[in-house]
Amino acid sequence: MDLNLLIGNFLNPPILFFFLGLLAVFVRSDLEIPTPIPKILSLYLLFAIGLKGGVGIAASGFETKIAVTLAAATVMASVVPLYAFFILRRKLSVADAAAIAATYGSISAVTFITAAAFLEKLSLPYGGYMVAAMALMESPAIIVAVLLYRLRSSDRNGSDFSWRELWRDAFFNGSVFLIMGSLVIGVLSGEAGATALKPFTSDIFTGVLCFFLLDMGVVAARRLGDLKRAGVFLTAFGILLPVGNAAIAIPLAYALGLSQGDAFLFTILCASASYIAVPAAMRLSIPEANPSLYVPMSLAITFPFNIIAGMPLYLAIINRIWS
Amino acid sequence: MDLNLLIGNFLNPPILFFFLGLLAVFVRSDLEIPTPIPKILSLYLLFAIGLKGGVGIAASGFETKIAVTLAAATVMASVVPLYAFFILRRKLSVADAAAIAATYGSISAVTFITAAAFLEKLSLPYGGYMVAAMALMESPAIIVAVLLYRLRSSDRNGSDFSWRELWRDAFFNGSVFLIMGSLVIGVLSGEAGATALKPFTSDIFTGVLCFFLLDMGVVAARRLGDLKRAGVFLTAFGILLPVGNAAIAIPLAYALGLSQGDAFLFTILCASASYIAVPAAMRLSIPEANPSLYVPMSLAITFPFNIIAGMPLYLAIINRIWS
Amino acid sequence: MDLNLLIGNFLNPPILFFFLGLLAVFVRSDLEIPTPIPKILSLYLLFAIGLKGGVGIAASGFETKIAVTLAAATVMASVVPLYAFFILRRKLSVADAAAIAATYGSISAVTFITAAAFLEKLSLPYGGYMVAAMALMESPAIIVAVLLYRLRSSDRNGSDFSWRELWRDAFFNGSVFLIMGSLVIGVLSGEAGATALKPFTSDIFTGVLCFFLLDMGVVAARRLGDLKRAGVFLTAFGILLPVGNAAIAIPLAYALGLSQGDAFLFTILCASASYIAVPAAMRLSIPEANPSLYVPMSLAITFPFNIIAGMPLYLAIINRIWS
Amino acid sequence: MMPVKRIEIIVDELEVPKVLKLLDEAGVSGYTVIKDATGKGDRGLRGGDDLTGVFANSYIMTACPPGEKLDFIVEALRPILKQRGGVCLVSDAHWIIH
Amino acid sequence: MMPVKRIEIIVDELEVPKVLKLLDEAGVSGYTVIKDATGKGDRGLRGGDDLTGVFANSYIMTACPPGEKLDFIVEALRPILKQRGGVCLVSDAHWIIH
Amino acid sequence: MMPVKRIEIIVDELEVPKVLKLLDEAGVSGYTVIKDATGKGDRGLRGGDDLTGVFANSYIMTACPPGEKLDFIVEALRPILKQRGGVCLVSDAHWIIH
Ligand SMILES: Nc1ncnc2c1ncn2[C@@H]1O[C@H](COP(=O)(O)O)[C@@H](O)[C@H]1O
Ligand SMILES: Nc1ncnc2c1ncn2[C@@H]1O[C@H](COP(=O)(O)O)[C@@H](O)[C@H]1O
Ligand SMILES: Nc1ncnc2c1ncn2[C@@H]1O[C@H](COP(=O)(O)O)[C@@H](O)[C@H]1O
Ligand code: NA
Ligand code: NA
Ligand code: NA
Repeated sequence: MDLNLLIGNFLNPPILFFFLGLLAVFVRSDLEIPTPIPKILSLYLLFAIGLKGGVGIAASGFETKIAVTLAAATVMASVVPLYAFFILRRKLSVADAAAIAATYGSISAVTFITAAAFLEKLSLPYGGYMVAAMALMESPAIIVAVLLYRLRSSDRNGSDFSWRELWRDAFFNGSVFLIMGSLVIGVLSGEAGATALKPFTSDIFTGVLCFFLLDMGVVAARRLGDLKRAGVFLTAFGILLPVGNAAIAIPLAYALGLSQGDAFLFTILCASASYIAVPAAMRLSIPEANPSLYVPMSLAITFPFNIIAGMPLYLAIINRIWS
Repeated sequence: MDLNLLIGNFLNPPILFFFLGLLAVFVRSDLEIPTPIPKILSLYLLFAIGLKGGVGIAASGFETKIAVTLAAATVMASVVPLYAFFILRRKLSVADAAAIAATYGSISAVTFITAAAFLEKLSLPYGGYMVAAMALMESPAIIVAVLLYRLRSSDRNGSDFSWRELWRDAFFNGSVFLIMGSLVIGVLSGEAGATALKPFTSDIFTGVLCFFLLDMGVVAARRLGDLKRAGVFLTAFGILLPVGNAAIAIPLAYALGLSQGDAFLFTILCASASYIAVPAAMRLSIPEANPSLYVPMSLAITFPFNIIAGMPLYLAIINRIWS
Repeated sequence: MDLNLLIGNFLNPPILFFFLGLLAVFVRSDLEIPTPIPKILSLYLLFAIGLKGGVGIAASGFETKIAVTLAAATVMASVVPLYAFFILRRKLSVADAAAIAATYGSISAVTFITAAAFLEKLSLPYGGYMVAAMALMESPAIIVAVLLYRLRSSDRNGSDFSWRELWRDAFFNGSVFLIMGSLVIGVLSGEAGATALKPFTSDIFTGVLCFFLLDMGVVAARRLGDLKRAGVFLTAFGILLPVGNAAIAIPLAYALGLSQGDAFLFTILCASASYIAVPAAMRLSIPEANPSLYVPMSLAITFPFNIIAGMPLYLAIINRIWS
Repeated sequence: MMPVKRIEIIVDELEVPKVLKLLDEAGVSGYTVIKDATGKGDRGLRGGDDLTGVFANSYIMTACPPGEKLDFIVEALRPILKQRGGVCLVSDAHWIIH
Repeated sequence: MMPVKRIEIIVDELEVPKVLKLLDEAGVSGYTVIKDATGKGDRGLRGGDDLTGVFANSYIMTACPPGEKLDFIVEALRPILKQRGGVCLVSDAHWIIH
Repeated sequence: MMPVKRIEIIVDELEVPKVLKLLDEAGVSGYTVIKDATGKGDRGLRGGDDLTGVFANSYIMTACPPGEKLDFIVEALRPILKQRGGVCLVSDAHWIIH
């Protein structure tokens, strides 16, 4: 059945369009989604998933189990960058190690969304509060990484550094803010709002996701070149760390008594790496770090790995354990 | 029940997203809808509302009552700028008074659209011809204001002024033209066209409106700063004039025997102020006027007031009188 | 009944919005769809039609009749530019003749899409493989025309010419690549994918098409001015060649035993002229050719002619012959 | 390489048609326009963030030979800039004649 | 026409607020920003193709009278350019006073 | 501040890859590209209003030290400008070395 999952996922339109995007670059086609369309598509996806999550919470209500899960999510998001940092320090400068640690400690909303679509395709249910978990997991890694950086690095170019700004970049950057906001609005407007918005937020969702992943494929392929600089160590890191995170997340989810769907999303969150919120924050608070390392790693290695091989793999394991 | 209306409106996703946009600026988040997306969203809204109206007219047919309502709408749109001008003249230059008068004499399509969505949420019906009323009310105020300006102002910089251009800016500017055009197309294509377009023009409408109001919130909040320049007088004007217009519009609507839904839309039209068609026209034909006055007034005071407090207020009063 | 077809087509919202776009320019309205929106709308249309076609093929399966049709399509796409070239040579330079020949040998996806929407409005069925035919017909004319140009023209500015690049421009340019890719994805993901994507690819399709044709109208009207340069000969060519191609395509389609819907689409493909893929390719491989000739011809003459008069005309004839 | 004057004009998006008309009248050989230039000046911040074009700038650049044309353009622009705001810079450049 | 220095700055989209703050502090009369400038430099290709703004440039232009302001700006920019990359060009121009 | 030549090139969006390749060959330290520049020239109006890129311009700017590089670029550009149209301006500037 693992194989079926793999193939089933592979034949999923969003994944296929991601491949089409990769292919476009390899055959040197001039296909591209012009700016600022990718930006607005990603805002749409955050908007839609946020509302869905909020409506889900409004429906399910708020139990202690939810609180525990959210706490666990926050903890994972703060611990992952710690051990990631020390692994990376073996080969990299403090700045680069910290920035990459933040990247992998935080999450990728699009990976989460693709995973959620994958679940819906398999009609496995998941709790709306997992979206809240996602939102909560975006920021802690940024703070942790900057702390590590400033503790360990000699040159702190303190001149233009400000904790207030970092705080804002971490918690109020556009994507975090929009997910959180839509989530709250979803909770407030509840069923009534949901039905009014369903055609926009649910029905056309998969289609927009396909379009967005087409662009992601193009961008990822373009960034592949930078990986030469990254080298074997970082390439391996980009695959092994997610698997490692998953290996921690799955038992933890089991211990927390999460449903299969929720456990899967929790795992994918821990395994995913950020390429929207974190790079922007790192660029501003750890300028010494080289974006041509941390962006292509998450975008051109970890993201494809997770949505192609990771998702079916994690779910297969979860199915084994839960059943 | 007034309170229910207020809360019901307040918990309406579009309104909530408007607040989210305001909040984004206050917490200094970098959330924003990149240009030219807001432009295309507003074109979509005009396109959709125009078609809806046209289909509505095609269904209801054209009675004399409609003609009377349209006439009343045009009259209001020409009278409001007159008394607005003389009120404003007490404190402002001819140019500024004329430009602000035009702003408040004309209408805000987005306010109208938000009001229509509000009615649909309450499942109160309204006539498609109200969209025609909206389209008719956009332009007269522009002409009236420029007339006042040119009669009263010494420096007419007649050099580069042309009535033909003014006429075109007033009646053929993009938004007026698109509403009118979509309206006519709605009438021509009727039921058949309606069903083919429904998923695009109706189903996803609320969602797009939410997105657009999110941006409106951001823009409004950014413009709030300019209000210092506007001062108390203009800030009060931005709230009291709409209420005054409503106080004239409601009895008038009653006298015309409009349904509650139509009366509500008629009122909101008179109470709303333009921030798309008029500012562009004023900039070109009354360059002396300061856009940092008339734009923030309609965008950051009158628009929020109308959609948050105005709509439930006007509807509550109408419900009282009609029942 | 011909007349009914004509009127029925004329009252079709997409066509009406094309007229609205034309009108906007004639009345000098400032209505326009800001870049890059038209680009993304056209990508959406290719994306949607490609998927539809693929799903259609997956459903119908692949028979020899399909292979024969695709072969015929490819042949037509290679023969049309040949005779077009020799007709054009009477009045034009080798470069211009070759570029225009390519334009008319290739196809217009939007014309095809409008024709497909027209069929759906009349609920006449068509085979998904016609989309494959469209994709196949985009490129051959480019190759043929460049061959003719390089055989006949003295100055070959061989310096910066490369067949590899030409090949890529012909077969991997964005639009061809996206249709082909979506088609394959449609085949792979089949029914399951189709249902997930239907709201995005089918339900809102007509609405998006209206929006796109509104822009096409604006652009076409703007380019009308260039036609002065084109003169009577090319203007006539822009109408008569499509009719001539249709006169060849219809009997051929009959001989191939195509259904009415398929025959109609086959005809419209032969009659249509490219204004996306070909102009870009010509600009690069036949720089001497004047884009102010071949772009306005296909955009401002042939496209409007086909969607307004051509479609009902061709279908009426087909109905006569088939019944 | 021909010495030319490089004229840069930054004005309201809404003023652009007027300025281009003026350049055509001056008989310049051409011009380049970049829309959506945001900025700040005497009339305050100009986000490109509005639907009206009232607060959006455009950047216009034209290269023309020194002499009458230039003077004509400059004199014709002054009143517009005075009344509607905006900026006009003139600098020296060389045009690669082809 | 008043002689001015034309300062062009090309930096990360993310750095723009910092640079503009700096220009305001320097007391320039205004500036113009063109977003979405792509390019290539020491830090490699900068497609405008990403969602982060990390690889997107913005183009900033300001005209200011020669002298202290200019020096202040240049000196204040140096460290930013040094640390974050980017380019700053200064050229001569004349401002049409209105 | 290092004296440099500021080269501005305005060509078809479609020609941009070719021009950038050329600049790379010339070994410039970098360049900046602004897409969607509309304009008017010998080849008539260039709205950015089409789907083909045939009628859209791009603006390319590069700063390079005077001397051979410059001459190489200018000579290599001439045929392209001649055949495909477009404009190339060269002006003087100073680069803030960081
Ligand atoms: N000193 C300056 N340098 C560069 N651009 C400027 C300068 N002053 C004004 N601008 C531009 O010209 C526009 C209009 O200026 P103003 O009319 O002074 O508000 C501003 O929004 C800026 O984009
Ligand atoms: N020689 C140059 N001429 C023009 N623009 C340049 C040049 N070098 C760098 N740039 C621009 O400055 C940005 C940042 O440069 P860098 O920090 O060197 O990567 C590049 O992406 C280019 O847009
Ligand atoms: N004198 C000029 N000043 C500024 N830009 C120009 C000038 N002439 C041409 N251009 C630009 O170069 C593009 C191509 O020019 P052309 O090949 O002459 O049509 C035009 O669309 C303009 O954007
Ligand atoms: Na993670
Ligand atoms: Na009003
Ligand atoms: Na054809």
